Amino acid sequence: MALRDTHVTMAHGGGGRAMRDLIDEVFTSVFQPPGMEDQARLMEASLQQPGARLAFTTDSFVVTPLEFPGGDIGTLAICGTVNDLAVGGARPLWLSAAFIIEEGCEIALLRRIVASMAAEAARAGIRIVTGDTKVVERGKGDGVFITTAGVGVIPPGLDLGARHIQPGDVVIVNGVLGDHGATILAARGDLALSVDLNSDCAGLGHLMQAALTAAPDLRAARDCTRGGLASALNELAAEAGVAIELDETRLPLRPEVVGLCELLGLDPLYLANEGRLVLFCPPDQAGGLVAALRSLPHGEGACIIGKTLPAPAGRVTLRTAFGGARLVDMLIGEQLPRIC
Amino acid sequence: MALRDTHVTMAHGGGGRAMRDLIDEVFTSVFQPPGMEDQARLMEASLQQPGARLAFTTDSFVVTPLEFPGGDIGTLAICGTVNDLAVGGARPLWLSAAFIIEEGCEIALLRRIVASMAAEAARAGIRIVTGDTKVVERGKGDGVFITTAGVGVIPPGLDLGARHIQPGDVVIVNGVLGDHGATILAARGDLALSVDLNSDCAGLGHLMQAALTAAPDLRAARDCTRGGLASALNELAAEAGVAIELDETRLPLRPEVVGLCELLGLDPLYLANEGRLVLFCPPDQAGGLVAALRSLPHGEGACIIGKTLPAPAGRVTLRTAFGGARLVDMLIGEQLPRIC
Amino acid sequence: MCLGIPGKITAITDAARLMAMADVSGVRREVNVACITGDDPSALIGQWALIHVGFAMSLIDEDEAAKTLEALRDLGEAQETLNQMAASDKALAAGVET
Amino acid sequence: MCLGIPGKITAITDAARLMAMADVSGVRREVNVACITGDDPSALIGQWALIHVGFAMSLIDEDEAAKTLEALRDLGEAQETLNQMAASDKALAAGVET
Amino acid sequence: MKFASEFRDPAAARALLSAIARKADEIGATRANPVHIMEICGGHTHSIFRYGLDKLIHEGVEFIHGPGCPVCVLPMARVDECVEIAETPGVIFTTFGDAMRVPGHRKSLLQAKSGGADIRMVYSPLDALELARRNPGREVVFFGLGFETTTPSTALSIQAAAREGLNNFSVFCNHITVPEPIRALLGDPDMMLDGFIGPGHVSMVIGIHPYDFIARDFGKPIVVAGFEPTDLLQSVLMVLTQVAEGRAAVENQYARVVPEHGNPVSLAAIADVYEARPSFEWRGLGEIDASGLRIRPRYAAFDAEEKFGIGYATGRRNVPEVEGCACGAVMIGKLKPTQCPQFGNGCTPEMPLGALMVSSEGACAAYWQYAGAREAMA
Amino acid sequence: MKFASEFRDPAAARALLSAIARKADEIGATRANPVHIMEICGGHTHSIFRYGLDKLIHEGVEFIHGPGCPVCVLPMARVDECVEIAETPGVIFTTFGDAMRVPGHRKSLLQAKSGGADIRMVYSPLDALELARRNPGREVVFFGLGFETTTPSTALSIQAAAREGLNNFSVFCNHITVPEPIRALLGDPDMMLDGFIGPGHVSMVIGIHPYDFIARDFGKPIVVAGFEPTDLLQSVLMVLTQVAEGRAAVENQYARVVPEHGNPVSLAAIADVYEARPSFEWRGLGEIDASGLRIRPRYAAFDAEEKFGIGYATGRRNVPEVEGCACGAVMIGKLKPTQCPQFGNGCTPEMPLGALMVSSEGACAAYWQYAGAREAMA
Ligand code: SF4
Ligand code: SF4
Ligand SMILES: [Mg+2]
Ligand SMILES: [Mg+2]
Ligand SMILES: [Mg+2]
Ligand SMILES: [Mg+2]
Ligand SMILES: [Mg+2]
Ligand SMILES: [Mg+2]
Ligand SMILES: [Mg+2]
Ligand SMILES: [Mg+2]
Ligand SMILES: [Mg+2]
Ligand SMILES: [Mg+2]
Repeated sequence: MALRDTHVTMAHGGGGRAMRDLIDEVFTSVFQPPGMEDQARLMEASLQQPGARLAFTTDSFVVTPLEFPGGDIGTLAICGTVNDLAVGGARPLWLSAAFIIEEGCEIALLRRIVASMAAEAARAGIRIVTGDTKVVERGKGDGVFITTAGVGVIPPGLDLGARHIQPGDVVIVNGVLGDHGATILAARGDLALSVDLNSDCAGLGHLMQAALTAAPDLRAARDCTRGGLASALNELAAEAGVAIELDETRLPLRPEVVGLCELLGLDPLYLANEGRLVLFCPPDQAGGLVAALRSLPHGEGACIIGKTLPAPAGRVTLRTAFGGARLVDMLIGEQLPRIC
Repeated sequence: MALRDTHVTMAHGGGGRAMRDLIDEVFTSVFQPPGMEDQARLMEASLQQPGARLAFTTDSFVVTPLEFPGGDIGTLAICGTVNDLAVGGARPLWLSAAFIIEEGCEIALLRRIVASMAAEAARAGIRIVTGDTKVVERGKGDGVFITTAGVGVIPPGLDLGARHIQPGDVVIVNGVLGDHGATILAARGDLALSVDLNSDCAGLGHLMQAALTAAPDLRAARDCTRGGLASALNELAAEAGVAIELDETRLPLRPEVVGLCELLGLDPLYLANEGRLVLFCPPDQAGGLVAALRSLPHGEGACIIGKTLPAPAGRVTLRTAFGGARLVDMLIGEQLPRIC
Repeated sequence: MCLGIPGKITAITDAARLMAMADVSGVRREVNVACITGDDPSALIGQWALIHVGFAMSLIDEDEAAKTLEALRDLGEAQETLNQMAASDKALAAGVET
Repeated sequence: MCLGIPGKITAITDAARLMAMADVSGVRREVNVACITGDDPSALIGQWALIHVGFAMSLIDEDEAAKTLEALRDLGEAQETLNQMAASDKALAAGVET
Repeated sequence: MKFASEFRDPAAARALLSAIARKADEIGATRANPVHIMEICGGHTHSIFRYGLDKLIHEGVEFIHGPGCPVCVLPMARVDECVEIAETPGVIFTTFGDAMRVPGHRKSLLQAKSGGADIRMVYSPLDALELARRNPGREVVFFGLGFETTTPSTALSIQAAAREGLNNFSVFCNHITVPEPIRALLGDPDMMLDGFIGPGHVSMVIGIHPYDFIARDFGKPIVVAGFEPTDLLQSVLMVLTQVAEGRAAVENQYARVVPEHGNPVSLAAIADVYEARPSFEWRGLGEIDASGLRIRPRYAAFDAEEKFGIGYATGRRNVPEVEGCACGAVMIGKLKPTQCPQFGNGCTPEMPLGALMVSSEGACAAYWQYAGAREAMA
Repeated sequence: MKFASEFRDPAAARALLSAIARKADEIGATRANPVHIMEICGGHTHSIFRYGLDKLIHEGVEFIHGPGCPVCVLPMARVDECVEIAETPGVIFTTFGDAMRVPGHRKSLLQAKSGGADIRMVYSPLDALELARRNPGREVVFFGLGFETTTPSTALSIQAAAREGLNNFSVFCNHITVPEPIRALLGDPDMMLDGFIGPGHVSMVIGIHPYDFIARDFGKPIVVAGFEPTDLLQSVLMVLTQVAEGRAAVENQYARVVPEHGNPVSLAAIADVYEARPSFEWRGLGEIDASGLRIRPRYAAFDAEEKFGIGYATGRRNVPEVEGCACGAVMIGKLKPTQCPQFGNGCTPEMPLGALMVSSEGACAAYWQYAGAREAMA
């Protein structure tokens, strides 16, 4: 009501009434009822259990375009942090959300983004309990950047982590790879490509809960975001001191993603995902784990993609369809479309 | 060693090895040893005490220039969040730090900023336990933005907040007002003004601890950042349902700040501070509180600046030197330099 | 060098400028078809071409493709025979009936 | 309108362009002194001027300032006398010695 | 702060307030039947509210807030023109901060900036000149706004640009002059003013004699005043003294800054660069003869009106003001801000309808910010 | 993916590998005394490593990675020129992604972009053309890089720009041709090649006969090959068969795409727009006669070399390559990448010293990424 502007101006970041109106109407009205103080005050019984641990993580979200098939920056900002909590075995509890808004940003767009965040938070069963907004001059931002931090609770006795990975473990993903990266590449429009793909962006807390039940000896999980599956596996292999061998014939890829990669000379293993987990468990629990994932939303495409080997530590290879092997290194810099 | 670039390129944000090198060398090397996972796992005995509460807050920091007399964006990012925790009575424990870096940003600058953060965190006795970096294209950022989130613990039984403010309470600040805002205005250079001022940027957890001891019935405290003292008081008066009356003759202002305001037609009550608290306590504890603050760094200039009145609720006024009164409203939009 | 990929021409988008829509596994991109257009651009619809940097550079000759595949199949069969022969040689050498 | 503030000229920074440094309570800004410069710009150093939008618009006449202040002081004293008179009138009316 | 804090002395202010009260009683001024004194200048309006003088002064003295805020009297059409120039590709549009929030019909400069126009706040036209030197490929336009106080600064800047041969600097001239609207006000039969507080910084440039007509032709006292609280109170006392004595003269309270005949260098620069327009439109006052300035043809190369074909002389001067806005009546003192039906409803400083709510010198904004806002709304 | 996945069939690949092994044994090729087959094209190098063919193939067959990556053979001086053009105010510099990371002496295009130059990656010169249409106030330069495969696309784009009368589009032409460097290699007395895999997509444009001299004059087999794994293996088998039979001919494995005489439209466009430079410098190979193309005078309006006075013809062609860099020796197959003293030390894909480490088609990058990197460092 007080907010009659259609676009954000520097006034909305000045710390005064215009900012208050923007926050009240666009932000706190959709998020959890704000406390009177600039800090949330919280407690959860599970956090006070002996042996429980607090998990804490943060990510900034920057994406062009801000809205894309399958989601928007708001969905990403919730899912990304929820997933970073979940893959460590934590039950996500509370999120903070800080917005850096570029002067000129459409307020209707902000409302849509915030609505996405509220919806995604509800799906994930978490609360956004504190936040912030800043406005930067035009040309010093990119519409809106969102930084979320998340707090969760790891139950007593649970300890997931790369260092628990053993040689012989099975490597599992929850679905097709690279949809998010391919969707964003096409949605950006500067390559003039169109493709019927949606981002895989999703909160995966429910999959992690199911995985912990189905595979009691689950070693570790990681969400494969920037840098794709390849970068996540390289980090895990290095941390775990094992080798990882992927089986090319098992990698789940949509034909459109393969097509886009062939056209631009990209490797789908390096495309970003925003709703993909890679999980490690002992071979005897792998079948149950895959089955459990497949029974849940965002887990329908779960499958085994490889295994770990004792050595050489830190090395990730791909066994090709006719028995060749190649190194799957970390992404070097950005993936640039390759033409010649 | 691996990082031979002098400036950030898009490659440093791609999720691959260049990013890993940047993070390893510039970020995690100075912060607390990173966990192997993308989440910190933490616990503190004080958090598991019955009745203890967790405090959680976040802020994004955007400032031009990134380095200024008395601090840099890194100092701000630590102090701002530490202070937001402290003013609620929380003991700050852990911080997250997420960086949005503009392509072309000098890596030496990043190192200086990160060093400031590490130093400021050490001073505040907190740990930076998790973080993130993103790189955005040139012209879509402004050097670097930092978002910190903070987790602290509020001891059992402690409950500071605006709603505890009573009519008749005394309003206290810990030092001169507006130094930060005036310093930044001059440092920006576009008004071609020079002045020997330093930002007041400081972590104030120690002052809050002292205040809680000296004034057991401390009602509330707030840090006066964007929008200045005036905006903080307006929010507090509205939340508390009291009126606040300031005494113009008691407002602590440096001559340089007054001069800058006279020159540009600004009101120092609306200038930003980054190391200034406003505190509310009963009159009989005010003397002790001021004395306690004055004995500590960043509290030397503490003084009483006004009092609360029963009505009209939400109204802040300033009594002038010769008995006139004027309304001190919230800042409207940005403060724009006024010439005519 | 010279990354190229087969795509199917699905529509003529601008006959004057010789632009057409190509489909590569569901990825659509407008490409220039000057190099493969005869008298009637619309005859291209349904045909496959090698796509390089936004240009359809060469029509794919389906007969030639089939011939190459056939050669591979023949080789595979020959190989199979050779393998069986090798196996029976080994078996013979080991004194076991094949 | 026309926000103006007294500043002290502390240095001539560019005699050709008639630019000088002005100091307002420790805030320094280069200002144009065309409006207040006589034959010798350096004579301005140490003088006070009214600064408006980066221009020194008028020299401040210290004598006139003193005169105005004196008038205020006189008025204050007169007021004091009047107050005392009023007080003694009241006291008299109340039958109390002043 | 020398030459400023001395004139904020509480004891002196109290003495002045007592003296004013006595003088007002002497005249027989009461709340019901007050002496009306117009402070012409928005700077004075600002000081009155900043120091709470309206509440401290004898109830028989009523301040009428005059048209002396250059931002407030700017018609919307001028803002629209600014936006149009600012949105021209390649332009860097520079302005004082005051003008940023003034609403045009489509948008304010602040909104144009958020939409991508390169609009920069500067402290001085010299800063605009410097931008022009540093950006030879861009056209730097300075929004020349203000009364005689400010006019010399843009005149001297244009002269400097001409000397340097800068070809990418121009001024969008909307300078106006004080005496003409006062003459217009005094000619209004509804007007019931008993005296004037004259704008000290205008007289610093033009001296005090341009106001002679006020005393001579209309028989009203006018005291040219400084901006500190005791300056203002002393000037009120001087006006009341003239009223009490049945005199009408032009007096100078601000002699420390205001020379009787103004500043010759400034006057020469104005005369060299500018000439009077036949007439100029004032928000709330309408067209007033010879009340606006334009750049002389000899400086046409620095005239944004010429360069862009946009501006007062280009024929697009009739944009109606917002409906229900009482700015005009408030500007001439016929209504108090709180009597405007829009005050606090359709019109607030965050989303101003009229310009009087935008500039912190505008009567409505001053009321809102320093005094009556919440009472008015309560 | 039709016409692609069929040629990735594992059973067929296994059959080919067995046949190759038999043929190699027949020839008497061993690890110590291998058949040296140069795959000229970087795309083939890429496929070899991507599918691990180097490890699967009989140890008597050794791949020599040829000079067929246009990014890898680009001298540093050309990159410096690109940076210089890209940093010119007003320019939008467009390029394929491949060229972004190639180091120049001062910086790469990626670094120039991070420093503020407006450099944009495009998928096609058509996209650069479109940028020119949409930004009439900016000069859009396209970095024309590549062999005969790519040359028609820039030729057709220049023709289109000429038809439309676009005056803000130009191509910085560094196109090169395949046959000339092969002739140069074959003339090198150190060279011990037994046969060639010919670049299929180049022949799609120029046909197979430009390679006749290889068989006729130098007595070496050459098989023009597709890029799928069975294409490559089949071509190797065809080369070995020629060797075994003592023949030397130009054969076409890739007949589904490569017409014997190439593509007439492409050839006509090239001939219309480009002409051979007298000579052109290749990284690692030095100057080679008639191996580079330039824009004909009739299209000078679209020639960035003309517009900016920067480029091959402007006399600044002698910038020494980095010291200790063995790119030249690796390029002609004299050294394996891992034998370069810089490999993995001074030179890694994150911070490449030589161009062979930059393009994913470069032999060093391919080694690093797909095969030998960690072994080499261990
Ligand atoms: S309240 Fe607004 S519309 Fe009414 S007079 Fe004041 S500025 Fe004009
Ligand atoms: S390792 Fe680097 S320097 Fe050595 S040959 Fe390869 S690219 Fe050139
Ligand atoms: Mg994280
Ligand atoms: Mg993450
Ligand atoms: Mg993660
Ligand atoms: Mg905040
Ligand atoms: Mg932008
Ligand atoms: Mg906060
Ligand atoms: Mg804060
Ligand atoms: Mg705060
Ligand atoms: Mg992260
Ligand atoms: Mg920038």
